[in-house]
Amino acid sequence: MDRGKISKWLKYPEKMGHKYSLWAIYFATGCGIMEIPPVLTSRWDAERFGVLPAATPRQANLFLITGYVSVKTLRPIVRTYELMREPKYTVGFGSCPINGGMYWDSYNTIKRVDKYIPIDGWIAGCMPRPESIFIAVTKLWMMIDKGAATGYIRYRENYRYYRENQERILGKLDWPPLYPEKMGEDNG
Amino acid sequence: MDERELELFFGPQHMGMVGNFSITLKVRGDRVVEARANPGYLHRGFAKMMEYRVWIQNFPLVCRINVMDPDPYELIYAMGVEELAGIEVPERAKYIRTIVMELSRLASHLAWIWAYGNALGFDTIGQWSMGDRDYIIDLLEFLTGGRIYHIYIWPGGVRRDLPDGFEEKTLKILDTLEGHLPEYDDVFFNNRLFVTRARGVAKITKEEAIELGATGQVLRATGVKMDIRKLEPYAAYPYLDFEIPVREDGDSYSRMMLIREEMDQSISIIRQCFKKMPKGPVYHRVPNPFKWKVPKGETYVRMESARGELGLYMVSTGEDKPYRVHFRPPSLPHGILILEKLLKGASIADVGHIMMSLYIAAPEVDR
Amino acid sequence: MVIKIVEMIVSPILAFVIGVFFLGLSRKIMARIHRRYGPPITQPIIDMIKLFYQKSVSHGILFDLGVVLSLTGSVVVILFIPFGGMCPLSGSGGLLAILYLMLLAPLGMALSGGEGANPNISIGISRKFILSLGYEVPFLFVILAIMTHYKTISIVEIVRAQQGLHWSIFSLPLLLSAIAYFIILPAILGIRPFDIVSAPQEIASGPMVEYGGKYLAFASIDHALHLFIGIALFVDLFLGGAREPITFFIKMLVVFIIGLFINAVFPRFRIEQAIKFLWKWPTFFAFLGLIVALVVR
Amino acid sequence: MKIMDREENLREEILSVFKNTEVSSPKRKRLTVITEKALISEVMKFLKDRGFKQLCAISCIDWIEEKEFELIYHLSSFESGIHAMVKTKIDRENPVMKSMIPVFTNAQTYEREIWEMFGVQFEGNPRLIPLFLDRWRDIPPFRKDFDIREYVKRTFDVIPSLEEKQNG
Amino acid sequence: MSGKSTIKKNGSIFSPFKALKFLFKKPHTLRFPFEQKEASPRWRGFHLNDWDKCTGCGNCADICPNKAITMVKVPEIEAKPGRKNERPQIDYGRCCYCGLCVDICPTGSLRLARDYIHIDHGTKSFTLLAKDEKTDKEHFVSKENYSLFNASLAHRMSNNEGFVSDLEYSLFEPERVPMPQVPAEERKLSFIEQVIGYSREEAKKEASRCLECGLCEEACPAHLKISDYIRAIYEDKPVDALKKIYEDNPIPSICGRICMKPCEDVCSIGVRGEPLAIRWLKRYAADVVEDYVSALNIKPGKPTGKRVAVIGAGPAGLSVAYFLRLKGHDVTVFDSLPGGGGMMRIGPPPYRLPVESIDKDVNYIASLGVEFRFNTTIGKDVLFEDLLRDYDAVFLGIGTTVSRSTRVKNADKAMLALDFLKNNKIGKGVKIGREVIVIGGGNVAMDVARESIRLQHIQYPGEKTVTKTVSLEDWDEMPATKEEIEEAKEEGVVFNPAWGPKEIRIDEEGNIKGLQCVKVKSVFDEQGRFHPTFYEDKEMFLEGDMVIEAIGQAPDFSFIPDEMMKKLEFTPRRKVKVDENGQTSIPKVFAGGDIVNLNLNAITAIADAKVAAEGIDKLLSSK
Repeated sequence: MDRGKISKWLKYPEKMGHKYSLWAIYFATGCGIMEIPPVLTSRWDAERFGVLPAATPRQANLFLITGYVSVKTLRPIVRTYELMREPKYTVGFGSCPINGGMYWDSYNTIKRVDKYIPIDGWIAGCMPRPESIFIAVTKLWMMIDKGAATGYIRYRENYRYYRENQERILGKLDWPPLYPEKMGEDNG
Repeated sequence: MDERELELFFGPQHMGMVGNFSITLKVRGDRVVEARANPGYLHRGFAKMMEYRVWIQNFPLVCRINVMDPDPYELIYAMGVEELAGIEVPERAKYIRTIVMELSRLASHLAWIWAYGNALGFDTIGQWSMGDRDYIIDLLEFLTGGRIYHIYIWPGGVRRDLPDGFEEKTLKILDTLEGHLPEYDDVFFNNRLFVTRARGVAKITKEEAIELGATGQVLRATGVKMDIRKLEPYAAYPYLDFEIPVREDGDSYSRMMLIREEMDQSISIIRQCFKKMPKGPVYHRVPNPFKWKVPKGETYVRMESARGELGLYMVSTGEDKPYRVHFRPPSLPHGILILEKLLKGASIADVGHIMMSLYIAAPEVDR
Repeated sequence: MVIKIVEMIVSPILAFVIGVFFLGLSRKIMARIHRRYGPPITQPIIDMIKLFYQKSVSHGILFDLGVVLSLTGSVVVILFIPFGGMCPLSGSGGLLAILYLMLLAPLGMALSGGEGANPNISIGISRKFILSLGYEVPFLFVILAIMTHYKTISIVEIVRAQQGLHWSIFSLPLLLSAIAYFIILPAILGIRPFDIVSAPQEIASGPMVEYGGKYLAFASIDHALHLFIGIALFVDLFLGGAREPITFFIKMLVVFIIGLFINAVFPRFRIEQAIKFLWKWPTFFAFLGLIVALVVR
Repeated sequence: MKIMDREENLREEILSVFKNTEVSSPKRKRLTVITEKALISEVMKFLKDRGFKQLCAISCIDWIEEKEFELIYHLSSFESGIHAMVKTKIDRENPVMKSMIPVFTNAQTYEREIWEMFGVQFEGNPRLIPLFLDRWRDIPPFRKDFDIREYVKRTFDVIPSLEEKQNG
Repeated sequence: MSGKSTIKKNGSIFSPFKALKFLFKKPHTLRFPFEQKEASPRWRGFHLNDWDKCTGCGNCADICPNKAITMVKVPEIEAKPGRKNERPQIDYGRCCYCGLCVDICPTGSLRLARDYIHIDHGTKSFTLLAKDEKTDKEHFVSKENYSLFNASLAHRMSNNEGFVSDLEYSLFEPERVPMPQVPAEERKLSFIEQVIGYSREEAKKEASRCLECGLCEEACPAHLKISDYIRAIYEDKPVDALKKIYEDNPIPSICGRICMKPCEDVCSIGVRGEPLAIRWLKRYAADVVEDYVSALNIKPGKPTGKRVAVIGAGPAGLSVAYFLRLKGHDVTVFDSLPGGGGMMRIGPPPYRLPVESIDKDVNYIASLGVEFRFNTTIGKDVLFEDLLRDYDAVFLGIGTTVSRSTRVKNADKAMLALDFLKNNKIGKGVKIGREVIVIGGGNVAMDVARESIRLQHIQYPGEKTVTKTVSLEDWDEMPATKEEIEEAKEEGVVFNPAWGPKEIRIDEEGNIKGLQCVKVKSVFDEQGRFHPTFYEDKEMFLEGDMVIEAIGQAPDFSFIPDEMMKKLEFTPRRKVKVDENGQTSIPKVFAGGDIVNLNLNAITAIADAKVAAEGIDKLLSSK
């Protein structure tokens, strides 16, 4: 942990700020959420790492896709993700977002979440233990440090692809594209 | 005051919401005019998925229905299969099942105190109860090898015998917990602000509760002494001595107090189980999973989960897979009609804790 | 004159530092009560740095203006508050100016909130006004009592009058006022049990729903300044202020920690309960204080 | 033993009132009533008067080979502790059933679920709107002729991942 | 209300302040990662798989509710019967860590570890072949070198087992349904069939143990569809089971009794438990169906007009006849014995294989239109040359019909095993001695010894009689099956392993006095060839009045004319050489069974016969 290094703060305040102040959006997309309260509360105390639950997507910069994503949940997830301010990071929790997990043959769950929104990191487990979540946070720090947590850039660059996939599952989305310029690029 | 009517989405992305659930509120000023529960964010179609899996493959699946209180689902599925297939469960396994049930109930109640405190904007109690819940999760992990999904109670008994030192460890943790509960009382349950916030809020009468399908704390808070553990005892409950706490008011406060009082009972039940538990086998082997065909028949089994009556209606046509499985989760009636009824006319500030007081687990509503 | 200008620059910065320190400390102390360790004490600054570097989206000129307005209001109020012998605008205005300027903050909030199209915002703002209705009355009584007691509207005068150990709380009428003020302090600061305005679990942090990035950073700065104002005012009015900053700071710390304890052990009021409560106990104490002050005079 | 009597009594009572009805008690505290579609709300009212105050659930089974849906109304009595199942079968091609809301208010939710999952129409239910699913376009998913695995293949698996898309 | 809860009715303003005492207490937070909590001993984390133990049976892939496990071919593992070269690959984007795969794993090779941390920015690394520290030294590091921050599927702690298999709680049943048998005390008094056979319930129960992994099918020389017929037996459809068996094996009644069951040796349940009783289940299917003709409803193929002669009505001959008949050819089977079965008819004693069972199979094949000419010796009654001329193809399934002799001094006084067995089973019977010495340690020797015991009991009831065996091999090398040895012991056969016969001593009248033996040093030389060496100084004398030699058999090719015999090629191990169609070096002549393969058992003969039948059919249809 280089949180205490003043020199680094002066050199890269942006990176350091994003690293040590991860505000997670409070959105229980699936059963993985059950490990979040213990992580945030007294036994594990994620606040030591600057991880906090944020009340609204505008204030958050970390999105935990906690477990399976049903079709109905995908809509608010996309909406919430688009509302978040850049830079924003997403972490997929457990098996289900990776490849369907337990619900690989369910008609109402999304099998691979990274087809619809970009994911910066995946945590194995069903569900991941608090330890895994902490290690994931440190890995995310490393990624931010190296500039590798670029999911939001990927989203911007391939917005058309993501938007098409979202509409394929959800039907026409009832909000305007986040990056309209990316949508028009190929059309014109 | 502002008298415009606004439409407000309470959830699914909302700090006051525990679980992926949504309520559409029509509000005028600070009052809810109309509430529409909007579940389905966690719908996975368990009943359908189970029709595609052989009997034993369903056993890791069912517990996923309710993440907060998974063990009752394992037990009820095991009970259903055992009844259809005519399997006798060893005595010791029954006691172990009871212990797991009560530990799960404790964990669920503690988590719910967190949720309720959170809804009131009171995080101190939540921090404590969630922290204490972790010790119970540790116990369950020690016993079953899983933190949240234990996959432990399976048709024919339980999956492994108690590990060495489990009893001492459990009793120690129960002692600690029992030491902490009076502190909970001091800080939360006796907190004047909690009492004023919760008392008299979201009242439901006995008749309404029965009519709308309420079970569990919601029903018991209206004065009906209804608990499947007494009504139709299963596992080791017939051999145990415990009480069913009942309150008369039917409000948010009573429901929360019942949760608190049930925790005392759970602790005492676990202690009794350890005292009375016989030695012997814990698993009656079922046929090999690829060949297991459960005889033709249907069954309705029910039990008392942390939230109320959990029912399972299961039909087998003599194949290696169930033909139809239908869970009757306690949260479904609570989460839609009762919630909508109680929210009507409530203050926005109370929406969260009314929902929490109804003990609604969103994944259970959706299945 | 130079000193005044330096003070005018230094005191908001100092207020900010102390406010942020209190925010960090509060998280640390709360964590202890929660039986955990909590974040490092610098965490609020880290959060603010992050927020400044986040991409922020404006919802229109009023949105921006509102944020600036409430922040300016807070900064100006700070200039009126004596801080351990340092008071940039001591001569002019005093209490009345503070009273007036403190209304700016909710106004700014309302201004920027009206721009965001979220129902939570309007609910939050209406709550804010209702709540301020609740605490303005006792606050007014408190201020009046003090003014009556010391026969001045200058805070500097009031502080001077309390020198030695002639603290206001040691005289009966002002003790009542102090209690009243202490009770409404959380309401003024918008912290529990009166955090009805933001109430993340009810209306998703209310007026701040649409705030992100810089706006949220400004809002947190504003919050830190408010924290400073509220407590500094209490110290100045009732605890005799201080000549040098250190004593003043220690007094503030004591007030803050006691206030924090209340914050830690109570859930949130419902809005009408809050109003009821505010109009009952603090108003009663404040009114009684005023009467006594009038009578004693 | 007293409760066993009650089950027997109920059985005889029901049989004496309703025709075309079978009543059995497969085990203790269980009562199965099989009746015809038209009689069902009468039977439910009758049972409600006899202590079965709560409608626990409504199950539906798709007997695809018999071309029938079977509806099972689960009633529960808190006094005697008996759980009663009232069953009836309806046509699968044109599944229409009278709503049970006049007898039990909370039938609304259960009927909504069955309407959504099986496509059974309940006449008189004012709120037949989607409960769990989001803009479902296929046949009701719990019907036996709906193959989830095939559906998953053709809906979710065909979407290319970003890498696949970029590599063509 | 409970006495324990300290609830006050209206609450209090001041009691909440008791929370402040925690301000000065040590928090109970676990300061991860600086303080760590170990996962519980039963933790279900990532998979471990012992590649040496794993048989690649694929049960884990079948049981996985999420299809997270796929069996992947691993080229570096050599595939052999009972060990596929496939190993489970686990997709952690699917796995739910339920551990069903562990509970079903018959070998116990698959376990779950206590490590569980894997975090990556891509999804590819979430799929991997399960290994353990034995096979994967690179990725499993010792506790000292393990770092939590590097923890992933590629950096795991060794010796970190969590949830492991426990036979007591396994999903399969490790114990076999005991086969009802006549107890040794009773059975040794007569020739009644020792094994009683499963009842319907027992058969179903035993069949229910089968995991359908298919290892047995690969190990079976004839590749019977074992999983299928066991499933049919489980589903209580013995006729379907029999039909499945008849696809590959036309003599279920015989095989169901005396098969050497290579399948059971590789049965995955047999790794830790008792293998599935595949043979007994086949026997159950064969026995429970009374009338094959109406039940099986197999029709011979469209007549082709081609004629095939089969010499020898043993398993190979019968099978060839059956398969060719199904293809529509006319088949004539010649045998010198009065009935079908060949070596089966004379070899296995009646307590193992009653003649009626043989006839059941033979009669069924006959009912399909196969012509049997029993009591017909080729070379004597019918000339081999004539067969070659009259028929379109000839199949040699003559088996090994001549017993070998030890050729020690006075060996001519001893009796040969086959003669003994044949006379006893279908001939006029044998006068047994009171003290019998059987030379040999194979299954034939066991048969002889156990028959001898029975004969002694019948012929000398109540008297003291002894049967002993002498074998070159020691206990662990003895070629007879363990089962046979055990049963022989139960019945009272005395064993003298690791002794070689030196001389049969006779008295003046020419009666046998006993056997002089010499201690064996080793049986095989370094290359593994049979080359016994002895301690010349260690000798022993076994008393006895009868010696039976059961040390092996050889085929009898005397019916083949010399010039043709010269053309017949042999392998280095003195077996008839056949090509991939089963054809010998003589055109039109095919061969199979014991004269071709080294296994000397019925099921291999059937496998040969299947090949030869295909070959003959190819030859005939090409003409």
